[in-house]
Amino acid sequence: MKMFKKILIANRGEIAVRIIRACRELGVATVAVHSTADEHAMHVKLADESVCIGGPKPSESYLNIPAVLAAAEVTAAEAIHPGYGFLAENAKFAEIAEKLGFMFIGPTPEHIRTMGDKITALETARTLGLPTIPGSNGPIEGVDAAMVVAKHIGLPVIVKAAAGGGGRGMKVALAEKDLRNAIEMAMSEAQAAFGDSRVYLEKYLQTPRHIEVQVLCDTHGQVSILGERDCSLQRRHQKILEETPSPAVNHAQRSKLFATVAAACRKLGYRGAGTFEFLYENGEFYFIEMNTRLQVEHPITEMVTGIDIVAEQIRVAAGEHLRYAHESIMPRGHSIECRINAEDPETFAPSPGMITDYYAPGGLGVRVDSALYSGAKVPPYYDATVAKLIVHGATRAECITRLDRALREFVVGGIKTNIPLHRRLVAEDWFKAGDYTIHTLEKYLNIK
Amino acid sequence: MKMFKKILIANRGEIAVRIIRACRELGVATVAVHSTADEHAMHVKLADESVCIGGPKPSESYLNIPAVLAAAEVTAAEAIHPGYGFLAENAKFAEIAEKLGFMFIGPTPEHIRTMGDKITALETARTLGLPTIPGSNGPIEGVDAAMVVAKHIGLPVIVKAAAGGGGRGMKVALAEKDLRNAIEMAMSEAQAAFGDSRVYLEKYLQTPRHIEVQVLCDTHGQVSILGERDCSLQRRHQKILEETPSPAVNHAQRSKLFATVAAACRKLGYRGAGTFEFLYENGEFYFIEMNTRLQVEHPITEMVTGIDIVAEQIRVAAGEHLRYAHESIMPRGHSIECRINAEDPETFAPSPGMITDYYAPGGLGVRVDSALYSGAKVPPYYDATVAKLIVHGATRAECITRLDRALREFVVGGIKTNIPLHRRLVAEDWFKAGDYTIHTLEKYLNIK
Amino acid sequence: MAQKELTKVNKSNHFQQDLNGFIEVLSQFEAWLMKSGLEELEITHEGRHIRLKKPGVGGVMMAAAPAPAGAAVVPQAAEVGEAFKAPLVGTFYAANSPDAAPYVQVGTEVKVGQVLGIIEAMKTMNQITADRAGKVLKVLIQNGQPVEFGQPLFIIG
Amino acid sequence: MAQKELTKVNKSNHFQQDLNGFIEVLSQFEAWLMKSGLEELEITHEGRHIRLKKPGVGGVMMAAAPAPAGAAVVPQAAEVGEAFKAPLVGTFYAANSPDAAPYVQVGTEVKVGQVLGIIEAMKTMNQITADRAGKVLKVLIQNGQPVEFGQPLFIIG
Repeated sequence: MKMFKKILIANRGEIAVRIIRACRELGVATVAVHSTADEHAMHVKLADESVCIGGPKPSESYLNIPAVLAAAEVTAAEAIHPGYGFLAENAKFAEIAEKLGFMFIGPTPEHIRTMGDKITALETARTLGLPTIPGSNGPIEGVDAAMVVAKHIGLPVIVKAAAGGGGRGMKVALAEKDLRNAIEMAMSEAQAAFGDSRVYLEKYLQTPRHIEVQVLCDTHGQVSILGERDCSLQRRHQKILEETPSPAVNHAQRSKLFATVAAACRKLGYRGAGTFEFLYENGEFYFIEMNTRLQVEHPITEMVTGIDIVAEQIRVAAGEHLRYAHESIMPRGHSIECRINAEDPETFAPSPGMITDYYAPGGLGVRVDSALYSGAKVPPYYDATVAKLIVHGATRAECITRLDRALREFVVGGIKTNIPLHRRLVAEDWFKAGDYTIHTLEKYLNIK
Repeated sequence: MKMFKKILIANRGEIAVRIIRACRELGVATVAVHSTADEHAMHVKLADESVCIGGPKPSESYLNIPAVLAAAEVTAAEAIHPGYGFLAENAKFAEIAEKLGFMFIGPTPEHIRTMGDKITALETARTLGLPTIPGSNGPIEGVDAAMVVAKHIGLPVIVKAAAGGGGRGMKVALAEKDLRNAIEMAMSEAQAAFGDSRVYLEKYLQTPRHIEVQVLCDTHGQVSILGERDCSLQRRHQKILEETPSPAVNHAQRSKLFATVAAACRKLGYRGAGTFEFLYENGEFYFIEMNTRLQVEHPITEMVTGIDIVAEQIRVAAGEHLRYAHESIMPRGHSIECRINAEDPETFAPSPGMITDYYAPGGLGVRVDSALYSGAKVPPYYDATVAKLIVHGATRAECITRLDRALREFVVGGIKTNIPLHRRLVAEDWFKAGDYTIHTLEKYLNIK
Repeated sequence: MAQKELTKVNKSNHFQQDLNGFIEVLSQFEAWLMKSGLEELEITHEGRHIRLKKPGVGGVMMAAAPAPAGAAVVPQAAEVGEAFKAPLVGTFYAANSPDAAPYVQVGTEVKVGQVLGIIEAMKTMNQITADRAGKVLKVLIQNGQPVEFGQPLFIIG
Repeated sequence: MAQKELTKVNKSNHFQQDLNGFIEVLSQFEAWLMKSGLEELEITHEGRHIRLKKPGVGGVMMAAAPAPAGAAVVPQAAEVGEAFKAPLVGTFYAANSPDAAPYVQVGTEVKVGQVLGIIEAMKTMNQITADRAGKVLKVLIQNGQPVEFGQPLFIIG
């Protein structure tokens, strides 16, 4: 199959710029689509062609399937890259696009659909041999039966009312001595609240980390595992800083995990780039979901592997064979990404506006993916992430001092950003020690 | 020995910024020195302290030894990094600095002196076992004697009048059949011009490449060879584009060269970073000179090795052991640097002035080392290289397409730069094929 | 009051008469300002006030011609009609078949809801209709051309 | 009315005629402003008003306090004395020994060539001498302080 002549990028902001750059390097012409609010946006300036597809609201433009596809038609694009967000995990969009004859740069609509539904995704994961959070797999009647199941799962466990919701009838048993009491209390609360004493049991993760695995699969059955990322630092389920390799995972755990994920990809017959997300605690991984698209934090994987994931996505979509065998991938050094958001670093209130000054840090090991420039506008309608600072170092320690240096150089004038928050974070001892979980950031923000 | 608390950077422009960045990452405070013309220069803004040391002319400031050292005294700096150019290869400066109690971040004054003199440097190189251009090693009388020597050197040879200069009495013999004639003509021309028919003979390199080897040595006898760079693209002996690895050198040649250079470093007892420059033709290397300092093009070596050469220089100066054994260095991918000069891309006339717009390209594999910002001034007194665009790719081909992409994104408004020239160069077939010598660029510029 | 207004209109006319010479002056100031290291230039001279400002300091960027340093009140062609803009992106057709006459031409009087043309998107033909009554003063688009969202298609006045 | 128009047109022509000379004046102001630490220059002079503004401090950057936004032609403290600036970088000493009286104080009348102090650089004591005669109006530096090249040390008037 031949490389595409022209690709339409159904996105905006830094990720549209990222994809345009990859296309240029592949010698592929680009079409930017944009809303009326993004007329002077960087992705519009960089692309070879641009088409205004609707009003400022995402539903009028970037989420407007007929408008995006009409733009592809009038510009005679051959393929569509959805980026992340917007239509990236919209199975219907992928389906219509392919029906109209455009190559959708992503997995098949079926895989998007399967993984887009939480319950189907978990079921599929189990079928694929991926570890999930152990539980009772159904409601249980009677304290003694529950005790047996709980001991089988292993402590700590969480006991949830089968009929319930909203935390009522939910009890955690951390140690074996608390187990019977927890089950009894959960059951009697469940009985009182719902008239149904049956409970579910599930392993309770106290201080998990969020670890995800980047995969890349071609249409010829080859699977590459590009390493893991630790994305535990989150606020309201929004990642704000990611790193690779994870400071918590050791070599043996990593090898085992990668082998399991690779086997799952083969079994699934997956196509393109994807991410398997896990919770990690005490050396064990538990699958939570799969993202069937490019991830915001993909650059840190690129920094340590040297592999251009977006270019590979496009190559795979064009039918090429993967150029990176699983075994040939040798991650080097450490990489961290800070998401630079247009928001108040204290209150997290969004801060759209005009960029009056812009200076991106440079030098060794520093990469900036951004759609900002001096004079650019940050419209209020879209995601707050306006830039990504990605740093590479030979070691995690070098990476952190370089990150600190780069954050100090970064100038974004005219709007507020969370750069000051990142500067505080990277200076914390617990961060330097790599000692954090998915709860750390929220606790940290609540304390001070 | 302990890491320095404060380092004075005896330089300006992009290299001062480069060194300040390394210091920050090492947790070392910095002092910038500057001329009155550089009051608002980026290195002054970035450093922790700054001292104005004199007027705009280099002799009044950056070359003014007492002023630089007085600045180190009043700011209580412990060490001085000279960058490249200015005082970097001034043995007297290194000597006085160390006498006054400052650590000079570079080799010993003796090594600077030895390698600073062309003739001493060549003699030393021979003693160290480095290959030099074979020749008669002295004047020869009589055609037959010269024929013997010429055949021993091997063709082609150049015959030069022993008494001469300026090209008179200089003849090249490319093939054996021309040899006697060339010697006879050179001798009779020499006799006619200088009344002395004696000639020198030397191997004649027709289409050599400029290949240099980056070394890094600590004060405990350890030597690291960080790879070679191909700097053949030159105009008037000024390099404008460098790459690593060289497209012309094969693995066996490289290994042999590196072993020879490593042995030479050990024998010399060299300290810090240095570069051995060679001419290369038909698989053979000929030493021409050694630079006892950081090189402008050091970043491409950093991109493929992952080693921060400036940080290593500082660590070595502080007495630390090298962290990179020769054998542990695994270059990855390909890197190219374009020197962005403030000059007309056609006439090469200098173009100082105020930077009205500045946008440095970003994204995967793109590094910019620069002292430019929107509003910065490029004074007319100093070097024309105002920025360096350094690109990394998994392969040479990927590196070139990425370079082209980055050059197209680069915006430097208000002055003229040679970006258009670089854009033309990277599009040439001979460049894409890696097929060039030290004469290629000048020929190319003369033709069009 | 009436007199004053009249004066004003006169002045305005006068201003327009002067405009060519004035624009030339402006252009010279603009050229000077763009070359200079400055950002703004403001001059008041014999009853005239001029203020020129360079575009947003900025990274400015690529292509995108820098907006001409603006100044004097440019009278819009406002009163003579208003643009009817494309309500969606796609391919514009002036008629419902290749041989048919166009829905509207210059001079056509249109009513609210009257079909002005067709935009094809995703193999679907979307009739576009007038949102106001008036006469078609200009047709800005040719049959079969691609149109963007918001692109002016007709001037209706 | 005709008369009025004529007057105005004359004025306009006049403006254009003046332009070359005017642009030259502007250029001189620009050069001055760019060299200065100021950000804006505004002048009102015989019916003319000019305002020039530097680009928004630009790269702005890090530390480095932004230049104070200046304004109207500030009358320099020119008539009352001029700064004597450090001819080299080093440590300033007001006297030739810790116990000795300073070479000069406020009120000292100095002659050309008279020693004003010592700057130590590289363990060498460099006497600095007056380049003009006058009275020391201000001493801006204290004994033992480091000085930069060009740093004002005294006001001599």
